[in-house]
Amino acid sequence: MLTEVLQQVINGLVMGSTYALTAVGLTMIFGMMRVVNFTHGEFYMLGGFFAFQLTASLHLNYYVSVVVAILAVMAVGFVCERVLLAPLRGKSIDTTVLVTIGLSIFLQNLALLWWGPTPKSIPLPFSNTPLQWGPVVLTWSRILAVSITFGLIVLVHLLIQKSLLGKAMRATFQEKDAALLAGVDVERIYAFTFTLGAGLAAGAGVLLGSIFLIYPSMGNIAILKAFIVVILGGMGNFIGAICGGLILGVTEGLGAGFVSSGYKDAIGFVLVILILMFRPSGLFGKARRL
Amino acid sequence: MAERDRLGRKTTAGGAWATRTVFGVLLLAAFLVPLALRGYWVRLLANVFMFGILAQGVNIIAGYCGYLALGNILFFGLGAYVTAVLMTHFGVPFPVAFAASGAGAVIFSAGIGLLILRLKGQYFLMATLALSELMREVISSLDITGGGRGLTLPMFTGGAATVNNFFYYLMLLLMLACTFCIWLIDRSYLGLAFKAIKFDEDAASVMGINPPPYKTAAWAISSLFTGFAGSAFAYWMGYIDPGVVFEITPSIKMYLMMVLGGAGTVWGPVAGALFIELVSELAWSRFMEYQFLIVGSILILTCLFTPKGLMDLVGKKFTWSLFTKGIRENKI
Amino acid sequence: MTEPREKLELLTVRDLDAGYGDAQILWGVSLGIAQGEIVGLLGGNGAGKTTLLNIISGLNSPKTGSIHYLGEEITHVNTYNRVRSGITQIPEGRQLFPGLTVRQNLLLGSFSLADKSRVPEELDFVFDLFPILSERQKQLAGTLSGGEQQMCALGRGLMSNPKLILVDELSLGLAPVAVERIVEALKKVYREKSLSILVVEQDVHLCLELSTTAYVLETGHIVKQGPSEELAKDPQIRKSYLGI
Amino acid sequence: MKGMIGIVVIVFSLVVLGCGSAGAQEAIKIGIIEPLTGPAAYDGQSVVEGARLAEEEINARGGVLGKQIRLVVEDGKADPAESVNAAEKLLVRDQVPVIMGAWASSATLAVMPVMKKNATPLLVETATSLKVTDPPSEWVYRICSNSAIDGQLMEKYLVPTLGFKKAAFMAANNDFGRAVVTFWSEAVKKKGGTVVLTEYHAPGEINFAPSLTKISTSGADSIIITSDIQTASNIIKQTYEMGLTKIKRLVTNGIPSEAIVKLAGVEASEGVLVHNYWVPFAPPKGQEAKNKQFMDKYTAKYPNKPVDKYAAFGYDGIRVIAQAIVTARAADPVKIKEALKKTKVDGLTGNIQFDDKNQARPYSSVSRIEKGKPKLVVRLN
Repeated sequence: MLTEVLQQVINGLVMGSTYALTAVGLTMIFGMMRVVNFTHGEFYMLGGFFAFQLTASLHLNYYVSVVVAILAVMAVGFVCERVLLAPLRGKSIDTTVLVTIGLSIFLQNLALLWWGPTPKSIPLPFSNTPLQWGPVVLTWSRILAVSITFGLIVLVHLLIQKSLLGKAMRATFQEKDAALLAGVDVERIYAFTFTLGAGLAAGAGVLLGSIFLIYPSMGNIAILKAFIVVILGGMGNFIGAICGGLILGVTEGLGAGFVSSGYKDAIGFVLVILILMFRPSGLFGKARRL
Repeated sequence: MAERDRLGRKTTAGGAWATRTVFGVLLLAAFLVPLALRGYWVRLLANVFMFGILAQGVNIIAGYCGYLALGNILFFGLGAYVTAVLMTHFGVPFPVAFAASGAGAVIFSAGIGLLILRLKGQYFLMATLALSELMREVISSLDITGGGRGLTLPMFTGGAATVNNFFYYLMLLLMLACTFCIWLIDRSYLGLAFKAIKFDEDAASVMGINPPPYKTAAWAISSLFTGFAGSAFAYWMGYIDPGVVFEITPSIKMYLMMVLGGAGTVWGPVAGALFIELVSELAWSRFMEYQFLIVGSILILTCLFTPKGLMDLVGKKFTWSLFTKGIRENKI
Repeated sequence: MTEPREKLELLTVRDLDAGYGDAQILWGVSLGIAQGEIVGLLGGNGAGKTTLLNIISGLNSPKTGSIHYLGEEITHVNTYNRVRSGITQIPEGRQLFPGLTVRQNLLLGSFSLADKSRVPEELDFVFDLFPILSERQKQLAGTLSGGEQQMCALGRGLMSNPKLILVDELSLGLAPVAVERIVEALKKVYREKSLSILVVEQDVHLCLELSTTAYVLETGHIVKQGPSEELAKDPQIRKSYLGI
Repeated sequence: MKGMIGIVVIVFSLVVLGCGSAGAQEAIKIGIIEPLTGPAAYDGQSVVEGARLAEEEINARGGVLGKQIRLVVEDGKADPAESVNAAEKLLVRDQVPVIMGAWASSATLAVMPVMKKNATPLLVETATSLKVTDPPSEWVYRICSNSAIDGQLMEKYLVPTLGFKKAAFMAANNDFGRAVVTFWSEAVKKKGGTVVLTEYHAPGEINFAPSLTKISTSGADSIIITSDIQTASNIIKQTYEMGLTKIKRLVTNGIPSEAIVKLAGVEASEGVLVHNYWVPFAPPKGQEAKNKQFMDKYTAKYPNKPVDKYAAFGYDGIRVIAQAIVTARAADPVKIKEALKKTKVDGLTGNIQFDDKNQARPYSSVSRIEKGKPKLVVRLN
């Protein structure tokens, strides 16, 4: 019983950390730009497919592929932001939402045409035999995913906290007009934020794609989870997204293990509705009026 | 002789005679279609009308009130399941189940609406999305709904033509009822209140409007028609499962129709539904694989360039400034 | 409870404290508006004028203190119910519904009227007051000029047949001619409709000219109050506000 | 308003134009409804490709009743509403005397009433739901298997031969998954085995660690996996990663072994049992030559695509229909329906002849994946 709990918690933490990675990008874009980005799932999917293309077809080194795939998706994100979102800056939120939905449909079906509906698997450079530590089983790909996830999160955190660009980002987040007056090029900050967010989604896509499989509609479930995490942690809350991801991962694991796997996905949605109704700023945010 | 409605507007404009005639002819044509055309086309049009109802449903809550209820498909699924459960497990006749579906959708939306309609913008959108996913999960796991197995409804008695005609007229009448309802709202203080809420809730309350009941009313009306459509759909298809009636694609499609036809207008969403469904059927059947690419592109282009709907472009010269104007005036 | 007064008190504000989060904006503010009186509220930027106005109209809520209207406490009454009982705010920066037509904006003003049969009458009154609005009825409010927007906002406020109108920064960003035009209209309304008006204004000349009683608000405190004529002579006010 | 009416007029006239475009054709038309777009498109296309091979072959031999046959393919998207639309289109616009389809069970169930009302037969090629032939409809014939038949066939092998004494199920939460659980559970229980655990998953689920952890502590000696290709492969991959390789793993309902090996990896798929319908390496006895011919032709025509059971069922389906048209001596729906009852075809997917519920009994087998290659373990009939 105890080993089962332990194993379920570990399973949950592995899943949860990738949820967190996807959600961090989403929450950043939301907090900074007030854009609910439905394309996030497609950036996640593209990350997986680019990595697949690089490793399986071009036989590039796996780790190099991961980096190149992330950069490539960042480029896609940058173009999307400049062409589609920049003109709508300051316009109705509803419009931007619909545009990102349109873009998501577009990219998903483009991937379907390009790569076809059959799932793909990314060739890994190491053997994925289970590693047994006492009662707990893990694999190298999962350990790698968790470490890269936390590496990326720490990197982004440092970027935001320490760098000049990060300071400009925080200033824009807190008070856009003041930042403008202080000489911050807000447009550039927006473009950078969106690009970075896309890159984080792609990172999650590559890592989860290495554990599971890659297919054009893989972003659908990823974005639902990311939305749940973002709401749990509070929209725009960086630390909240990380904690929210881990919490969702673990509750799902334990819920599926000890309640019923039929209601596994329902747990997240119930949490979302409760949080939105009673604590709309998220579990970790200060209560504020929306 | 010009009459005036409650808001003091003229109900008949001077040059509206021709418009009225064309409109009457179209309506008459719509009623006569089943006499002239056979199964497939009648079915296709019935499907168009169904999407017309769904688009009008989001029009009330999103187009008029400005609340992006992205998970509105929830009421479609709910209506479908209320009908299916009542008809299969309790042997209830269709008309009763149909009424119950509408009532169920309204009760659910009003109850949940009081709780979540205080959320604004993207928060509300997330809540409706989460609700529709939650409903799908719950229905997939309940025994009475057959779980993921789905339900097979009692068959409609009668030949192929009778079935098609029945659902054609049912959907047509529902769509007309829904549009009539919106027409009434559009010319009343209720519609004015909805529009005021859409632009600014604080400003609306300075006008003496208490937003929550109005928003709840809007969502209830929206869910009523969406629920009816779901009920009719279930009986029409004869078999439903959670994947079919809670799918997200129609949810997005109905937004596309509303935006394309003109959000917050009386006939816009219906025109949008006609346009999207018929054009996709007639022109895109050759480019089957590309059809969702096209749907996505149209959604993006509409939002960017003609946020007030396609009608806004009719009769205007296509110039670049018109497009940039679209971006400037964006508000759906 | 209320101490006897010469004039019938319409609105009484007592000991209001208010603020956002840790920042306190109003400190123990009290003021009174009698029936048929124009009261002026003076103060510089950030003095807390708009906050006070929003508390009276119900858009913001105070931390402590009370508001009485027609002898009843309304401190916790919702904005829309205050509108129904006759308190109408003409918000700063006009705040029309830019996507609705002038006519629709005006009609929204009559939303709180229980008896909608009076609407045409009220509409005619507003059109009489501002004939330009009648010409522009079908135009979107967002396309009006600043002065016209202010007229529309004022007209919209009048549509609810109010007992008390709260006018926030009437002259802000308007040409002097337009201000004059609107002030004239306001005076006319005051004469014909016998209502009370609270004018919040940065333009001290205008404020003191229009009002009978005035209050001076500085960093959240009422620092002076009295008949407008007297305040206009007050040397301190002349110095700090009128620049004399 | 005027503009809107303009658009409505245009659209209506398009409708009218569209109606009049159906012309007369010499060939005998056979309608096909398959998912050509969406997640099931790959499999749907396989069916169509198999069907096209049969079409070519039959036409090369001179067609049927002296006429060529022509397949009219419509996209049903594996969606009930779309499939019904496709059926209506085929019946009304093309006036086809018989249809093959509609791939998914939900789509097929939705199409069935339409077929009945238009008095036209439907040949079901891949939909496995029990409801398709139970209660039977005189207009619906099925050449693929269903879970009741599979369960019955597996009874002899599951516990006695394969040793599934304490079985756990991991199944998709849909009609198909639940039906397999019902009938295969019976098969286990009838031979003295027990079902330790049943875990349903939502379509599209990717993370099975919670369910597998539960199974590993439940004492199950075997897992029976019922889902689509990617989900089943994912589960296999994760059983390996969780160190559950000592537990016997069986994948039901003809998921191709090559796909499992490719997606889950050679290591993870070692020892996995696969329940097959048509497979390239083990055709029914007596069909070896025919099978090779079919495989060669298919590979020549579609070089980049491995042959799968869907192609085989598509191929057999058209052969059955052609045979029935010959027996009926006319391309008439009612006559074809009657003829189908008597039709016998030695197909790649088994000896096809319909029982009193219009259900054929296709051939099936169990194989084991060893070093990435499937090895036949047992033929089931």
